[in-house]
Amino acid sequence: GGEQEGDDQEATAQQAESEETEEEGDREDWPDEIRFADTGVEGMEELQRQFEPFQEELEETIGMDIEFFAVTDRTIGSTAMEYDQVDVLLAGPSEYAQIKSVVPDTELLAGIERDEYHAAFIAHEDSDIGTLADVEGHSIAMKDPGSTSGHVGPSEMLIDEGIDVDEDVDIQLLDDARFDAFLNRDVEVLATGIKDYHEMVEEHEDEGFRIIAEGETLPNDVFVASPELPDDLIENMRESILENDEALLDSILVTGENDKYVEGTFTEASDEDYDSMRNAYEELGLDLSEE
Amino acid sequence: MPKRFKLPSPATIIITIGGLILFILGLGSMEISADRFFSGIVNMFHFIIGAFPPDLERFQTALVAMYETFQIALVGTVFGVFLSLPIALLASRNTTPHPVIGYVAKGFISLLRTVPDLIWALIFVISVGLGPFPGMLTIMMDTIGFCGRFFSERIEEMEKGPIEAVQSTGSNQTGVIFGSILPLGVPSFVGTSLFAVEKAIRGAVVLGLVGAGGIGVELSVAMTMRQFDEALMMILLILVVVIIVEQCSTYIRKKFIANA
Amino acid sequence: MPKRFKLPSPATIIITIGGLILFILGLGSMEISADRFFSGIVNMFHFIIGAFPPDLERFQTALVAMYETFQIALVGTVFGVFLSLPIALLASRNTTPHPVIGYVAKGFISLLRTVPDLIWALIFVISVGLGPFPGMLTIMMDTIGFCGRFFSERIEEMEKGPIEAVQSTGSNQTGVIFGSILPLGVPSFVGTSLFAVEKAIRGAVVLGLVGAGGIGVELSVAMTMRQFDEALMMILLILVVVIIVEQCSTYIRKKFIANA
Amino acid sequence: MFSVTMSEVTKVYPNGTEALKALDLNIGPGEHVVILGHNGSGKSTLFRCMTDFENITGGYLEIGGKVPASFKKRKERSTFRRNIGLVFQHYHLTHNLSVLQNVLFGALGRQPFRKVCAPIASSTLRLEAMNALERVGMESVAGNGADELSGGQKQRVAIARMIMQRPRMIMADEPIASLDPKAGKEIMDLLVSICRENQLTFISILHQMDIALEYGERIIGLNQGEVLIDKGVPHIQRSELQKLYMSPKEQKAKWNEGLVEYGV
Amino acid sequence: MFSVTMSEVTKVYPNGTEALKALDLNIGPGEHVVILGHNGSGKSTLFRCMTDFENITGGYLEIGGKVPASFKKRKERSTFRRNIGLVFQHYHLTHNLSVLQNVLFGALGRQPFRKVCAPIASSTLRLEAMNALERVGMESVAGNGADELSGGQKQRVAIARMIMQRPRMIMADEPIASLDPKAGKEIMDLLVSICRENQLTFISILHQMDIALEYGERIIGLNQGEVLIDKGVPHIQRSELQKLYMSPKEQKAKWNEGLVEYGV
Ligand SMILES: Nc1ncnc2c1ncn2[C@@H]1O[C@H](COP(=O)(O)OP(=O)(O)OP(=O)(O)O)[C@@H](O)[C@H]1O
Ligand SMILES: Nc1ncnc2c1ncn2[C@@H]1O[C@H](COP(=O)(O)OP(=O)(O)OP(=O)(O)O)[C@@H](O)[C@H]1O
Ligand SMILES: [Mg+2]
Ligand SMILES: [Mg+2]
Repeated sequence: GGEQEGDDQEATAQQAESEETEEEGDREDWPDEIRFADTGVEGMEELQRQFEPFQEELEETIGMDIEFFAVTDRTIGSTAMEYDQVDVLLAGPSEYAQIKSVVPDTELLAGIERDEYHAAFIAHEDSDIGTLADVEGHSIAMKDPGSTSGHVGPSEMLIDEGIDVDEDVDIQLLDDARFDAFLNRDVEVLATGIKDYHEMVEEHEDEGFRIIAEGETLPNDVFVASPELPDDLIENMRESILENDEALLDSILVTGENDKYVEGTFTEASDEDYDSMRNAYEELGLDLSEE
Repeated sequence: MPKRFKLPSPATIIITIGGLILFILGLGSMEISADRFFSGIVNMFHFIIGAFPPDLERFQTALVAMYETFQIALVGTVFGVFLSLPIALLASRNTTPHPVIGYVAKGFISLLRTVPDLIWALIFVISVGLGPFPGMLTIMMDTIGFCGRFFSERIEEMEKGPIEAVQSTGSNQTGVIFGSILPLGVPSFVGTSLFAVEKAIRGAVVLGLVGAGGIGVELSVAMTMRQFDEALMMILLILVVVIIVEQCSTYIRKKFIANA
Repeated sequence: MPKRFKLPSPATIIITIGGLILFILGLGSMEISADRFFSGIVNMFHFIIGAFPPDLERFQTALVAMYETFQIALVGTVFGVFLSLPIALLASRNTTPHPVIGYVAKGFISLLRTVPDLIWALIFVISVGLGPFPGMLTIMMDTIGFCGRFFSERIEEMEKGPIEAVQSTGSNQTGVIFGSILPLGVPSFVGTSLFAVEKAIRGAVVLGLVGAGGIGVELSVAMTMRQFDEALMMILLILVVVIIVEQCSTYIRKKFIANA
Repeated sequence: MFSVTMSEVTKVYPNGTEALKALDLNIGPGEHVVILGHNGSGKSTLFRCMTDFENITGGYLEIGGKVPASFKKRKERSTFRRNIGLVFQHYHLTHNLSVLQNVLFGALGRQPFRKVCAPIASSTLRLEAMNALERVGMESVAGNGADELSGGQKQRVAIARMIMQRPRMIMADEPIASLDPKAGKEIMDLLVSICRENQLTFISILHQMDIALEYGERIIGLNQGEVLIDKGVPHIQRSELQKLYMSPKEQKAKWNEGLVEYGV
Repeated sequence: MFSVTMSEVTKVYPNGTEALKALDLNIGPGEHVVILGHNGSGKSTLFRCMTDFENITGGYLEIGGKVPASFKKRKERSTFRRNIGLVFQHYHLTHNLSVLQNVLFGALGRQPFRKVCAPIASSTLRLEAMNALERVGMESVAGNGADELSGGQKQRVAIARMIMQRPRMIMADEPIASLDPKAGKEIMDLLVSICRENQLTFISILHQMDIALEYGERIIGLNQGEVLIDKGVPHIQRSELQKLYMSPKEQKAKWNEGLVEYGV
C-alpha cells in the first residue's frame, strides 16, 4: 500500500528532487533510507556483531542508505514490522511464518538457501535408542522456543512419528545448555540443527554419538519486506539482491564465522515453501493466525 | 572561613567531568525525539490494549509453574542470604578483619554478579546435572552477588554510636555483629532479602535453562509465540506474588524500624 | 513485666509458618545431594579451566561495544534515577501526601519491575522504532522499578529526628525533602544509583533486543557459539567496568557517610 | 503573642505508656514558663504534642489560636510550626551537612529551599545565619560538618537554627543540658532577651533548678504525666520543687496532698 | 586498679581541628577525677582517645599498663576495653532492641553472644541485668524498646549497661546531663559507691561545678585542648574554675597567666 503516502507526496517529492542525481525518476514515495533488521537467525549470530561489510554491500546493491539493526529476539522483529518500525527483515523460517501471520501483506524478497539445514535427533552411541520411535518415554533437549531447527522442526518430526510431544516425551528447552545436558547424559536425546551435531562431534572426538533421525531440509532464511514500502521499491530490491547474490554472500562470509552459508546461494522465495512451517506450528497447537 | 567550601579534590573533579561527558555523548548518540515518541504512542496503546483481556485458559498451568518457581526461588535466596551475611561482613570497611580481605571479598561479590546467569546455569548443569538443584544454585549465586553488595553497603553506612557502645564493653567481634550490626541492619536486610526473592521469581527464566521449568519458561514461550494475552495473564500473576512478597517485607521491616 | 516478650501477632505467625513450609517443601523437591555436587566439581573445573586463557583477539571490538553499552546505560539510569526520586517520595509511608497515593505509587513501581524487559523493549520498539533510544527507555523503566523501591525503602528507614527538626521550622514539603531527606539519604541513593548503572551494563542484553548492539550481544553470541574463552574475556572486561563503577560509588558515598 | 490552652490532654503511646494524664494548662501570651519534672515525667512528650509531632489521644489543645489536632492540610501544619521555635532535646542536626547549612535551614519556614541552600543563598541570609551562629558562639565552626562537633557545640548550633527561624514563640527542651555553666547562662540570657525584645512566649524544659528560678517567671512541675506544681516563681519554695523528684512510692503517697496543696 | 599516664598527647582531627594539644596527665590508681572544661575543650575526645576509638596523633598514652596505640590484634583491644566502663555522652543504645537486651549486652565482654541474648540468657545473667536496671531506677521499663524512652531514661539505661560490664575502671562522659537533679545525685552516688566498693579508678566529665566539687577528689580543667587546672578538690577555689569557661579572647589574654598560676 503506497496510497497512504499520497498526502505527503509534495514534501517527499521536494526531498527526492534534491537527492535525485543518478537514479531513475518515479521515486518520490521512496523512503530516505531502509530500516533493516536481522532477527538473529540461527547460525548467523556472527552477522549480529559484524554486519558492516554486509550492510555496505547491501547499500551498494540496492542503492539506498540502510540503517542496520541487529535484533536478538524474534518477537521484536515481527512486532516491529507489524507496527511499521522496520522495512526489511532477514528472518529464519519460523520467524517468517510468524511475520506472515501478523502482517499478511508482507512480501518476500529473496531466500538464502544454505547447505545442510535440517533438524536431527542425536543419541549417545551406547544408548539403546535407535530410531525416532524409540525416543518415546525419554527426555529430549531442544533449543529455545520458536527456534526453527531446534524446536519447531524437531517437534514436527516427533508429531509426524505419532508421538505426543506433551505426553510421550519430556522436552526441555535448554538453549545453550542443551549440549552440556546431553553430554552429561541428563537427557538421552538432543534435537538440534545438523550443524550443531557436526560441531559437537568435532569438539568431543572421543565420545560416540549416533544420529537417530534427520528431518527434511528446512525452508530458506528469507529477506522480508514491509507492505508499507512502495511496490516498485520492493520489486527493485528483489531484483538487485538476486543479481548481486555472490557479492552479498561474500560479505556475509567475510566475517569468517558464517561457514553455515559457505555452500549457500540466494534464491527466489515463495510463500508456499513455508507451509510446512505453519503446519508445524499448527500441530504444535500454536495458533499463528489469531491477530 | 567556612572550611567545607574548599575546592573539590582532583578525583571528584575527574569523576564528575568524566561522568558528564559520557552522559552527554550518550545522549547525543541516542537520536532522542519526543516527536518519535508521541507519534508512536497510539501504536503503543494499540499493542497494550491488544493484550487485554488476559487469557485465562492456561491459568492453572501458570499457577503451578509459579508455585514451583517460588519454591526454588525461596530456597535459593534463603541459602544465598545466609552466605551473603558473612561475606558482606568480610567486605565492609568497618567490619572487615583486614583491608585486603575486604577488597578480595568485594571483588568476589562483584565477580559473582558479573558472571551471567547463563554461565552459572552452564556450570551447574555440568557439575550437578539438570533440574531444580542447579537452578537453586544459580539463584543462590545471584543472591550472594546482590545481597552481598547491599548488605555491605548498609553496614558501611551504619551509625557508629551503638556499634562503638558494644565494642566498648570489650565484646569480641561476634558480639559486635550480633549485638549491634545485625539488629541495626535488620530492616534493610529484610527488605533486600525479600527483594532478592522477588528478583529470583522475576528472573526465573534461568530455571528454564537448567530444565527446571517454572513460570519464566511459560512466559517466554508465550512471548515467543506472540500470545500476548497469555503473557499478560502471567505478568499479572507474577505481579500479585511480587506485591505479596513486598507486603511481607513492609510488614516485617515495620517491626524493626525505630518508632515506626 | 517486660512488655516486648508478648506473643507474636497472628500475621507474624502466618508469615513465619507459611514461609517455613514453603522452604521445606522446596528443599525437598530439590533432589539436593552433596554427592551430586562433589562428583560434578571436577567437571566444573574442567569447564572453567577450558575457558582460560581468555581470548583477546576480539578485545577491541568488545571494548567499543562496552563503551556503547556504558553510554546508553548511563543515560538510561540517569533519567531513571531522576524519575525514581519523586516516585519514591510519593511511595514512602513517611513522605507520601496520602496513604492511597503511597499504595498506588508502590504498586506502580512494582508493576514497572514485574513487566519483563522483553515487553518493555517491545512497547518501545513499537512506539519509537529500533535503536539505542528504546534501549535507553527500557533501562530507564528498569531503573525506576529498582531505584524507586530501594529509595523508598531507605526513606522509610530514615531516622526521624533531623526530618522533624526541619519540619519544625515550618518548612514546606520541598524544604523537608531537600533539607533533610535527600542529604540523609545521599550515601544510600548514590550506592543504589551506581548499582543501577552497573546492573544496566550487566543486563545490557536488552540492548540487543532493540538492535542497539553493545557488549550484551557480543557476549551472548560468544556464548551461543560456545567460544568460552572469548566470553571469559568479555566477562573480565565487564568485571573491570563493574569494579570501577563500584569504586566511584564507594568514593562518593564515603564523602557523605557521617564520620567516615 | 501566642498563648496556650490545654484541657484534659492525654497521651498514651502505642506501647501503652501513659505519658500525659488529663493535663489542664494555660499559658498566657508573653509568659516565660519553665517546666520541671523527673525523667520520664512527660515533658518532652508535652512539647511533641504541642507541635503536633505526636497526636494527643484525648482532650483539647490550642496554641496561638490554632488546634493542631484539627489540621487537615500539610500547609496549615507548617504555617503553625513556622511560628514556634522548637529546640529538640537531642538537637537533631542533619549530620552530613555543614553547620552553616544546618542553620540556614532554620529559615525554611519563610524562604523556599533554593534561597537557603548554602552555596547559592543570598548574602543577607548568610549574614543572618552567621549572626545567629555568633550569638551562640559558634561562628568559628560554620564551615565544619555537623558531625564534627562536640555535644555542646551541636546543642548551640541547634539553638542558632531555631533563632534563624524568627519564631513567634520559643519552646526549648533542655536547651542547656550539654552546655558548660558559662555557656548555659549565656544561652539562657540570649533566649530570654530574644523573647523580651520580640515579646515572645517562652517555654523551656530544664533540670537545673537554679536556672529555672533565675530565668523563669512561672514554674510548672510535671510528675508522672500530671501537673503537680504551677506557680509564679516568687511564690515558690525550693522544698516544694524537691517533691517533684520523689521516687514513685513517695510520689504515690504525696499525690493527693500535692493536688490539694498546689491546685491546678 | 588502673592508672593513666599521658605525655604530650595530641589529637588533630582529619578536618584540622586540634582537639588535644600536647597533654600531660597522670591519674593514679583508685583516684576519683572530674574533668571540667568549656564546650569543645576536648573532653570527649580525650575519652575517645583513651579507649582507642580515636587514634592519638602524637604523644604517649598508657592505661592500666596497656598502650592502646600499640594494639595489633582485635583481641588485645577488646580485652582492654572490657576493663573500662565507658559511658558515652550520647548514650548510644541499640534502638530497636529492648532495654533489657541493651543492658545484657553490657556483659558481652565476659560472655559470648549466645549467653547474653535476652530470650535465652541464663536467669543469673538476667537477674544481674535487672539488678543493674534497678540500681538506676529503670527496672519498670525493662521490656520497652530502647527507642521508647525519654532522654534521661536512655542515659540511665546506658549507665546500667556499663555497670553490667563489671569494669575495672569507669569513665563517664556527662553521665547526668539529662538527668533530673535527684536522679543526677543518685546516679553519682551509685557510681562513686561502685568505685569505692571495687576500688576502681573513676574519671567523669561534668558540667555541674557543684557536683564536681562534691563527688570529685581531684579536678582537671581542660581549655582549648590543654590542661589549665589540675588540683585536688580541697585546694580549689570556685573562682579558679570560672576561668575555665572564659571566651576565647579572654582565654588568650589569661593564657600565660593561667599557665604560671596553676602549673601543669
Ligand atoms: N516513642 C515512645 N514510645 C513509647 N513510650 C515513650 C516514647 N517516648 C517516651 N515514652 C515514654 O513516655 C514517658 C514520658 O517521656 P518523655 O520523653 O516525655 O519524658 P521527659 O519528661 O522528657 O523525660 P526526660 O527528662 O528524661 O527527658 C516516659 O515514660 C517514656 O518512657
Ligand atoms: N569527629 C570530629 N571531627 C572533627 N572535629 C571534631 C570531631 N569531634 C569533635 N571535634 C572537635 O574537637 C573539639 C573537641 O571536641 P570534644 O567533643 O572533645 O569537646 P568536649 O570537650 O567533649 O565538648 P562538650 O562539652 O561540648 O561535649 C571541638 O572543637 C570539636 O569541634
Ligand atoms: Mg525529655
Ligand atoms: Mg563532649
